[in-house]
Amino acid sequence: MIKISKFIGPATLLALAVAAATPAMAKDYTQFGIEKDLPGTCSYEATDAKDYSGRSLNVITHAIPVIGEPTALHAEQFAALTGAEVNVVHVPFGDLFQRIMIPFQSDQNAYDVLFYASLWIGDFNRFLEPVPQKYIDSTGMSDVTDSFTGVATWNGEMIQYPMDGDRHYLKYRTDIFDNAEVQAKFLADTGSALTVPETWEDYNKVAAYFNDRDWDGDGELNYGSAEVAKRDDLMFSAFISRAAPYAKHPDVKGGFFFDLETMEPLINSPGFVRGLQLFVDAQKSFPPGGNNFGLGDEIFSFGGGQTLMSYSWDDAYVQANQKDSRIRNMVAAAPLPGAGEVWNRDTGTWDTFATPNRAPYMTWGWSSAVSQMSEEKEMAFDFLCFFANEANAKNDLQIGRFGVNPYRNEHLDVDFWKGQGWEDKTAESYVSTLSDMEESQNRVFDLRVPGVSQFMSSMANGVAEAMAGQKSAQDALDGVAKEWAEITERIGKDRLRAAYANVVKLEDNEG
Amino acid sequence: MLQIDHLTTAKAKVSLDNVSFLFEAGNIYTILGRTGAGKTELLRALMGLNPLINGDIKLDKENITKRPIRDRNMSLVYQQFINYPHLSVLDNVAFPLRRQGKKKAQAQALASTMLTTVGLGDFLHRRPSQLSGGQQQRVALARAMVKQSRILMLDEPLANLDYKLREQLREEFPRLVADNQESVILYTTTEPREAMELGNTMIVMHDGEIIASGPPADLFAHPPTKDTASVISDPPISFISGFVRDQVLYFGEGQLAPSEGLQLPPDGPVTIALRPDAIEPGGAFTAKIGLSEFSGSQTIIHLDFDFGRAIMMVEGIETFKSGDNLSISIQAEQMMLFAPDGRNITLRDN
Amino acid sequence: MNKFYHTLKTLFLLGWSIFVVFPFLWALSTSFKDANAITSGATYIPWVDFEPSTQGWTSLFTNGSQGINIVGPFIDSAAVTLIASLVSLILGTLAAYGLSRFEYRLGFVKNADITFFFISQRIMPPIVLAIPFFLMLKELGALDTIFGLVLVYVALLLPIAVWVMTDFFAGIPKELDEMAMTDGCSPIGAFFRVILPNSVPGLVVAGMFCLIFGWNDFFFAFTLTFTETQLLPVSIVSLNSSVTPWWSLSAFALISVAPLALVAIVVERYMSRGTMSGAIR
Amino acid sequence: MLSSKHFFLLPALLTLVAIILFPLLFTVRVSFSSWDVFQSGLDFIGGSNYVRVFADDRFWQSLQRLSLLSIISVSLQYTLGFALALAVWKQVRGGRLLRVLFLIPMMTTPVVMSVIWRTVFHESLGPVNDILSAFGVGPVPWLSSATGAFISVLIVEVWQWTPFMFLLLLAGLVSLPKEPYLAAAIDGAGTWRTFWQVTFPLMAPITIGALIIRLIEASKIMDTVYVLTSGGPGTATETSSYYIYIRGLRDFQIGYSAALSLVYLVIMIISLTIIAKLLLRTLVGKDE
Amino acid sequence: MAKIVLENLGHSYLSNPKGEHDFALKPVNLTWEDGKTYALLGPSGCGKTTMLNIISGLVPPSHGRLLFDDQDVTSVPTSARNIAQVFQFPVIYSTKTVRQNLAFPLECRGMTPSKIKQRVAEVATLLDLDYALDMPARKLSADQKQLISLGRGLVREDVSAILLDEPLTVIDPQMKFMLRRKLREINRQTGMTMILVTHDQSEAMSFADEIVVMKDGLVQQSGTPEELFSQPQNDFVGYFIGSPPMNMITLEPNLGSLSTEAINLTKPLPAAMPVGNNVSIYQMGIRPEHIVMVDKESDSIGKGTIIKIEHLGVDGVVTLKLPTGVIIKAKTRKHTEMTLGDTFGIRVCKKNALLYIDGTLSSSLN
Repeated sequence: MIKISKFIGPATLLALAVAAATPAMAKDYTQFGIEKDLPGTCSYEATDAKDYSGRSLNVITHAIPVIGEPTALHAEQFAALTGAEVNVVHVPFGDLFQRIMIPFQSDQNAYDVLFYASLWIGDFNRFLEPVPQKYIDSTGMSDVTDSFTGVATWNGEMIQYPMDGDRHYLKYRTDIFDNAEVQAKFLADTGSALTVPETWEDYNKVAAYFNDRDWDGDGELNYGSAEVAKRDDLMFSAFISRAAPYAKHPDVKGGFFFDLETMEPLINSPGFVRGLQLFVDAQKSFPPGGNNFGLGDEIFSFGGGQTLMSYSWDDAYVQANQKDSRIRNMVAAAPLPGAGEVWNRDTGTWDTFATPNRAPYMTWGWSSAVSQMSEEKEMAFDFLCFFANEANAKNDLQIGRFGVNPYRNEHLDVDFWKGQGWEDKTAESYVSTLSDMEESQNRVFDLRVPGVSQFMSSMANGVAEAMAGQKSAQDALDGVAKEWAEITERIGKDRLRAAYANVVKLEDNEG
Repeated sequence: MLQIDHLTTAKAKVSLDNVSFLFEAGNIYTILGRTGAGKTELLRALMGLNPLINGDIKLDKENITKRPIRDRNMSLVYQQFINYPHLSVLDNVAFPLRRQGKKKAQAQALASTMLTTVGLGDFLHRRPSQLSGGQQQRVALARAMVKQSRILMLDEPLANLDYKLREQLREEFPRLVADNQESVILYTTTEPREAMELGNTMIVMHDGEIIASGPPADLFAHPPTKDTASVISDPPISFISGFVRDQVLYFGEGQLAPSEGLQLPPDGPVTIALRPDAIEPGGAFTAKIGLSEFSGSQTIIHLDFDFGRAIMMVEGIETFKSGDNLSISIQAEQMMLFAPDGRNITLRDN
Repeated sequence: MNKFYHTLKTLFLLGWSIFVVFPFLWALSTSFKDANAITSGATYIPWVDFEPSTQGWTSLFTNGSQGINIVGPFIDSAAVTLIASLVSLILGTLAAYGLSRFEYRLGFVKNADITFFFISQRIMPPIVLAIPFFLMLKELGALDTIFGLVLVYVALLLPIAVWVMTDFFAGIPKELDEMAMTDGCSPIGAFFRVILPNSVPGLVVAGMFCLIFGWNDFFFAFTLTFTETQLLPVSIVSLNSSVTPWWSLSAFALISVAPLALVAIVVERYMSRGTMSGAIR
Repeated sequence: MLSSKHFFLLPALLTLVAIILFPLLFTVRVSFSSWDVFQSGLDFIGGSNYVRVFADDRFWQSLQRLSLLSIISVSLQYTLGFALALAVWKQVRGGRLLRVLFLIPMMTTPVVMSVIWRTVFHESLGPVNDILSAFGVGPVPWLSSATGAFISVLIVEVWQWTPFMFLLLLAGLVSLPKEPYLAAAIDGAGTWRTFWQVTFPLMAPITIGALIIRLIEASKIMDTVYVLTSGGPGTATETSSYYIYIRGLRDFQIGYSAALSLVYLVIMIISLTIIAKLLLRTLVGKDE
Repeated sequence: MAKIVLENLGHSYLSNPKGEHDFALKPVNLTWEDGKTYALLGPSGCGKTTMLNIISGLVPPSHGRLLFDDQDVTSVPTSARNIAQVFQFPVIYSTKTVRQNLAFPLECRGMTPSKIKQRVAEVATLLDLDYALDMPARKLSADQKQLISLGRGLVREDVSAILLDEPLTVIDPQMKFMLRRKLREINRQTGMTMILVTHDQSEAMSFADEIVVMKDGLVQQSGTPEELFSQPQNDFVGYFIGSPPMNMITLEPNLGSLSTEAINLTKPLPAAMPVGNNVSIYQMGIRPEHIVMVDKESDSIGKGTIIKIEHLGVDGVVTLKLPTGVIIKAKTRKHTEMTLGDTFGIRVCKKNALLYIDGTLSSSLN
């Protein structure tokens, strides 16, 4: 019911009226909250020139604020610039899939524009409109990094409109790790030096050491690790991050979750089991209630200064570095911990690595698309193009709660982040961590196949059972593998293989 | 004239079983019977409230068995004081007139007159809940009578009232229904005194059947069956088992030869019915006094004989001591005999 | 009443009152917090424990990007709830009256079975119905409309109205309607002229239950709408993002509870008069 | 009479049938199809969804959990609601205010209040553990341990729905006759005996109605679990409807979830009927 | 068992009663002896229920004291008063059997099981309920349920009095008769004081050794049934006791005596005439039962024509119209032999014609 064009506050309305009435002076768009309009295919100026009055656009997006808030903001701007009516509905993550899927499956043209998690491409691809060439050629699109162009592509065709970049990486507190006193004490207590964890074993050890102590001296207890562990939240992503280095052997090709040839699930292979075991062990370093943390809790916990380390999306990092944050510039980024031993399924052995094996998880992020059923496809793509224009993207990156993260090459610029008030280490470690992931040859991608929710929900359930102590790690994952086989059976191996090949191509760096 | 033929209702705890009767206009019929005898069911069946599985109802020769309730031209007063809680007393009584299509003013004028007749002229604008029980029942009565319907039925209308109020309304009753000369009035009650006092014709019901009917005095004097006799008197008639052999009536150790007042049936078992006035103090029989109690000017004495219990009623207030023995006589003229099948087999000379 | 018992009772009432009020007080306090006030552990009293902020409240009346505007959803919610409650109440009252006064028979199906059929609708978990309802409303072109939601809510609320009113009518002596019929009303007339005017307590209770269950439904409001029609519970979950704005949620919760708190006052009034006896059984 | 009796029943009956019949029949049809996220439409796969239901341990466990949860929560609601109703039945100072107050939770939207409760139970940032720690207790793993999560869900359910019981029972209490109480006092019965011998039997019909209605509603518990624990930790608070929800709308296995729903529906109707009969027999002593 | 004394006992539901009419029960002194039967009789709203509630302890009286065996129990709670009560509508413990119902008061008092068993057996025999002991109490008929209520009082050996609050209302007339007798027998056998509240004068007369007639919160007269019948203290008692009510014939002061043209019967004029304008009303009260109808030719104090005959069974009520238009009622057993329009002579024994001045029995002049 958020009808932007109808419920606009009087003041804004006046400002917009002035803006619309005086196109000659319209080079200044600062009343929209941006620093300045940046040139580009879908710049404010370019969009301003379009007239969609009397037409309307239905948009479904995530709940406020993550993605939901920028959607609403840009919808409001787009409406003001073009005269269109833009209706935005905000849906919590857990229900976003079905809210999009039900109309799709019942041929109901409910939404023109969709914002959703990129991994659902396997299910949605049949219902999405390919991005027209003129938008692929747009200034914004050409600068999108290869990873995220890849994520948006299905069978060689771009059907998602990239507007966010996501990956998991490690976040830690520099005021502890770089503190000489703490380092000395750690050495004395454990016999090893305090370094940023290189492996998940290290991570657990450091987390355990710093758990349940008031190491920042604010009178409240602090904890070791904040992780997303709530079953139906995004816990499956956390698990993949943890398991990837043990299960993704740089020399083994042909599938991470499945063996692409046989389509046998690999989810209960020793690599995954090791990852799960470490996840289970890590629970003792969680804050109280930590094993029921959703992403929001994790952000509050690490971003609020409660915990020493965390890994997942950028949100907590940005939150920690907000202007009013108590721990601003006391955090740094690093690649996800790796593994000293990696399971090699070709040989059936554990291979030892001198330099820990890293397997960066290019986890799903937000993406957008236009429905095939839409009767306003042109306006829909214009809106997405406007949403992701240079000025908006830069603006959105700066606001932590928006959940928009670097996905263009120009975003990976230390100076830009320093310009936001980030200090050297905070900005540099961030940019280098992100850039390095782009370079990696051992990346892991989401299982972007039809029925991905079923696979992930089954996996999350198994992981949750192990975490809750209901089953051992091996038993839990055996159960998951069995269910995966059943799901595979229902979907059909060939159909699944065809979809999974898209993912394997990216992982094996053939894309 | 209301004629009912073979009325039968579906089997239930209490149901009508093949009831036929002819009711004449201008008469008051009191229907006497115990709780569960079928009195209420009969009224409800006439009204159309209880479905019939057999039988016909004819009003002035016209068969109205299937006619909707609202067109039956009957009214019914319930035992519970039921009025429309949401309407004033005046509107309560005007309600049926309004349904007949009368204008509001006219209906209210008629209602107001009727309410004055029943003595509620000062309470027109109260709600029924603000009245006493007796007054509420007067409202119900007024509402039933104001329609001047062909059949006016009253289902134990006084049962829930105070004793003296009951007495007073009974006294007033003939005057209250004086306007309904053309109607058949049916009045049910469990009290024999009330039934005898109010009705021209008394009908006795038992187990869903009409077992006797006639002028109250005749029925009282000659109840045709034992079931009738058992409900028709207050204080109740006492029953004693006995038998006749060789023209002598034996009961316990007592025996009685036929006399002027009473002839005896052929040999066989009989039930002897003793009215409260059939026993008098002084005489050949000996009884133990179980209890004596006053009732107004009379004294009711519960007697224990060797052959059973009986009740004697003597005029005046006299004190008898419980446990004492008393010699009494039994008046053959007041005695009745019933056959084992319940038939009245009393034979008298006159 | 001995002293021990009295003390026990007072403590129990006190304890329960605190339990009842606690989440509201917490929400009230939280609605004036900001991120810093929340992440630093539990705080309670503004100015003492934390610096109050009004962003939770202002966001409810601001548009678009800065928050969610609850005025529209509030009106939609009220419209759907009121219309559906009214329709359910009318249909339910008629049916309940019929079930309490007449005998129905359809093969082996009797009154009790029909009543059970009505009430059994509540046993159905909403998930069962989500997709079929979606398809049905799609065929009717009623998706994302107030009409469509009213239709679904009627199915949801009708059993409640039937349940309450059947019990209520069972408490009204059937002699009352019989009397009306002998006084010249048709069965339908008897219902409207006599029974209905005397059913206000039952209607109030049934109406109240309909309002509560209608107002508070989340699932169908969520599944069967897109953008045009949006109900209050749905707009609150649109705040349930991965970063939850506790302050807006709290303010929102307090606002959405307010209208039904008024209902509580009405209900209490009827209850203490004892007029509800028979209305609930 | 024939037509008017239908005038009353038919509008509601037909409306309900019209609204509910299609969804119901459709669900039956769908349950024989393999409608899934990757395959929309009604093919026919026989009873294989049902075969799967009977082998689905997670479903049967969720049903057990649901029984446990709804029986415990409804019993608690009944006991507490009755106690509260008894406590404010007779004159109490501020009685009216208390009555209004006690009613309010049932007026609130479960999904909204669950969000608030989630913040209340937040183990490090919420007030409950903070207050408990002042007494040296805790931190209690409200949402992160199986028992804790179960208890949290119980607490929220009790908070939300005890008022419903309170309302029904208090309305019943105020309409009770006085004489039996006087008789009990004369017989020398104390508070406890009076309750069990007088109040409780007199309230039996209301008790049955209230318990059944609450059991029906409680068995659908969904919003609370959804917001509070998402069925976790592990599957500790996963109830049947939540499980069906996951299968149906998260996994989008429409065909399978339809089969689950119908099996669930049949089980619920049968067990509620049995419970109702049992209650009727034990509380009212009706033989049928 | 106890003597019950009402000492200046009165009650007003108002906190600060201003006058007489504010009292639901006007202060009264009464003494009830142990072991007798009493009835509180009056129309609804007369205060009889208030009095009963005061005795049972449900209502604390605003004035006066209540003594059980000279002990002040005014503020003793119901449970400690050792009374038993039977209510208008049967009160039973519906979940219990008859046996458990009867045992309940003893269980509450912590009596030993063997003693309970013995008492229950005794009482069941007394009430003829042996056969029903193991039946669920709720399945019994209304009159049996009333017996159970009574039995719960009887099992206790410490009962001071059994209060009966219109216990026969819901009972069929025929059963009423039996139950009433049962109550009397129990009173005789156990010697328990019983107090019956009723609006039915015949019930009160037949049940009670002594009746308290009440109206508007005021005790009108208290005495034996015989006294109430033959010497009603005022016109209300004359009206309320007896059916049909007492005939009241207005008398005029005439030549030093009070007389009427209707019948030939006079009463002496009271010595002290009322002062001022207050003209007193003089009436002669004659019970219908005391009017003897004789042949119109015989010696009589007046003649009347029959205008109505009510047939009540054994006896009947005959309404006579005297030549002056005064209407009187007579009760007779010969009604069946009479017809409307017949003229009869009337005789009344002088002692049965009572003088009432302003509605109050003038005891000195009768």
